[in-house]
Amino acid sequence: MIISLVIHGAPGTTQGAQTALTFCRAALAADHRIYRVFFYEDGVHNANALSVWPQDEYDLNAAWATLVREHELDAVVCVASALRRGVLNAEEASRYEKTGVSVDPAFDISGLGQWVDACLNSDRVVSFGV
Amino acid sequence: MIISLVIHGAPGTTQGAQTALTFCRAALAADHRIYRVFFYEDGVHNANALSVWPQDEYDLNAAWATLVREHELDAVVCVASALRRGVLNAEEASRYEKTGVSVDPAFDISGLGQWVDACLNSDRVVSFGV
Amino acid sequence: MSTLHIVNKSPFRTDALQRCLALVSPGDSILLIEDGVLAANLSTLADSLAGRDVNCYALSEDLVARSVSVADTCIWTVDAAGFVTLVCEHRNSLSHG
Amino acid sequence: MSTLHIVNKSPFRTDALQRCLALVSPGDSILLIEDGVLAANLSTLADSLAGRDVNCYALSEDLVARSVSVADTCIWTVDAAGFVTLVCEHRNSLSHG
Amino acid sequence: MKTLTFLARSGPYGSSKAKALLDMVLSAAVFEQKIQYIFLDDGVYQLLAGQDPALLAAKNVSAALPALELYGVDQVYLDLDSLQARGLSTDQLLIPASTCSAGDISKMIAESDMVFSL
Amino acid sequence: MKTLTFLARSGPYGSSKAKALLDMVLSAAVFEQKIQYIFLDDGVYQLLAGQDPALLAAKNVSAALPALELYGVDQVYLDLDSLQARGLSTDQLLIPASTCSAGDISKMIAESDMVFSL
Repeated sequence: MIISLVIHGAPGTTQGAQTALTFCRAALAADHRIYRVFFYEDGVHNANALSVWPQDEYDLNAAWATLVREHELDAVVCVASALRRGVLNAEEASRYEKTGVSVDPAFDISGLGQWVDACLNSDRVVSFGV
Repeated sequence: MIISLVIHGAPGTTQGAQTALTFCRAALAADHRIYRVFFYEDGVHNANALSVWPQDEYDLNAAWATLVREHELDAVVCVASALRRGVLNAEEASRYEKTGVSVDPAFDISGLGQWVDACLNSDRVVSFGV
Repeated sequence: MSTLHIVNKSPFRTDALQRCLALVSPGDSILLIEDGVLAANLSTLADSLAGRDVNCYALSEDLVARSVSVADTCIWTVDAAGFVTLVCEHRNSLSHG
Repeated sequence: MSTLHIVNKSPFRTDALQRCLALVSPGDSILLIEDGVLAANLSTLADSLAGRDVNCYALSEDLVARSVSVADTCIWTVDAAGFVTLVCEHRNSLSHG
Repeated sequence: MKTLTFLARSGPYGSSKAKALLDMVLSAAVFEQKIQYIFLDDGVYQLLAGQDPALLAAKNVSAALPALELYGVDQVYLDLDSLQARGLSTDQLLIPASTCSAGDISKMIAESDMVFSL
Repeated sequence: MKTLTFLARSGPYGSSKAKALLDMVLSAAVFEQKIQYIFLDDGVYQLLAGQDPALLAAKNVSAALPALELYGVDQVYLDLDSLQARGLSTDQLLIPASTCSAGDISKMIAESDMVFSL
């Protein structure tokens, strides 16, 4: 089946992002196709490349970035959610004269249209961290 | 009186950070002394200097930074909370080889000891966004 | 020697107000803020407080924002300055998570 | 043509499970995940489901993490792979906020 | 065309959820999908007339409601039980919404391709 | 020395709240304050023996509990009503905790300089 995920929760603060990661891996292991992972609201923090996790804790940011790269997933961060949360790519950091780039390049930054497109092209859309 | 604040919520996602800001202004207007504002857990996002708010929305990040500067408030971001959320100063960004500095320099980054110290030296400690 | 109980959650979605009511002592006060003010137009809240020597307040900024009115004369409205005063008038405050 | 209702909140702190139960149709399923699994050892949940043609599941990873056991034989445990299967077997899913 | 159902269950200013769901609804409307926008639980407070969040430095979430029809969002429902449980009545609402019951909502969910709840 | 009371009311893995409050307790203990650590509501689940969050890639929140006394946190209480409402009993707990009632908690709150609840 063709499945998309919408992730609303920040890593660590609530469990939703971790549940989504486990679900995503299980879906890939069962040979389903992940059409898109859409990070919305606080979910955009999963794409933050500046996060530094303690050595003895699981780095959920790194885990997402690795999964996205290994499976060449279409991982999209909602631009409206990301800007107000300081999750920026190089272009935005430069446009708004900010002191750093914070999004992991494994993730694209785009609009809610990408979420609608995921709804239209997926058999199932599952929301996490609501 | 001597009052300290503990802020648990991210700006925008929940209302707590805005309530705290209004409370802080009212306390200053009533000539109370704000000993410290301690940003914990998701509250550290209030100190994120990379945030870009839409033109027609209230920029709570800028409002905090302005209030802290104008009143020379002791505003402390919990280091353990901040690191895993990608809120970094120049020193940390360099140490962990990250692509940007994200904390507004109006805020200090330090440990929970600063929160204990606030408890010991304040008449009242009020928590927001729990 | 009393506590200001701060409730910021809707009484319809979570147990925060109910748990607060289980922990208030005579002489304590309750302040409803944020979605907590949705309790202000419940007559059942006034019933729960009757005869308990507990004052109840609701933050006016949050009431006005939500277009919620206060049902009962036993609930006072305060603004941010009043919130600060309440914090000072009580020995401690408890933000109910 | 049925719905997978996903509940991730504690039944003791929020109304998420209760509201889910108000919206399930015959043929739907409920999946308890995260703090939602705290409902799995409530005999009242089994009572609410009796005779309604609604299957109820709990995510085993979350049960094991919390050391919570399943009270009733009418609640099945599934792992992440089972979660994926449930999503595929139902027409849509509803994550109750 | 797909049928997308949105359950608005949160009060308007305590969190960004009301606004986040509204943005999803408006985006789906641009793509001309069949939309069912249902206000229930604390979501019914989003419909109250007279909201004024200026002192919260927040935008009025209800301001967009009258424009929903222009966006093609014409199936707007209100759970009557939720309204009454909160001591509110339909004449306090900013826009007309068809009242519905939990049973009606269950049916709309069953007929949807996707459901989103915030 | 101040009296700080901590109300642990959240389950252990659904959010970071349990860990965040524990870190506050341990920090206050380092400064040798008088600490009252009270588990109530869903917080009683933090005390359950046999937790194993390995599959959630999370650290075991209960692992620090046996060390509390070493940190000088010896006033650990458990709300018996919360435990019983969840169908649990004291013999399922990892550490001994003095049971208390809502009335006892009210008294401890009244005698505190500051109270924190997560």
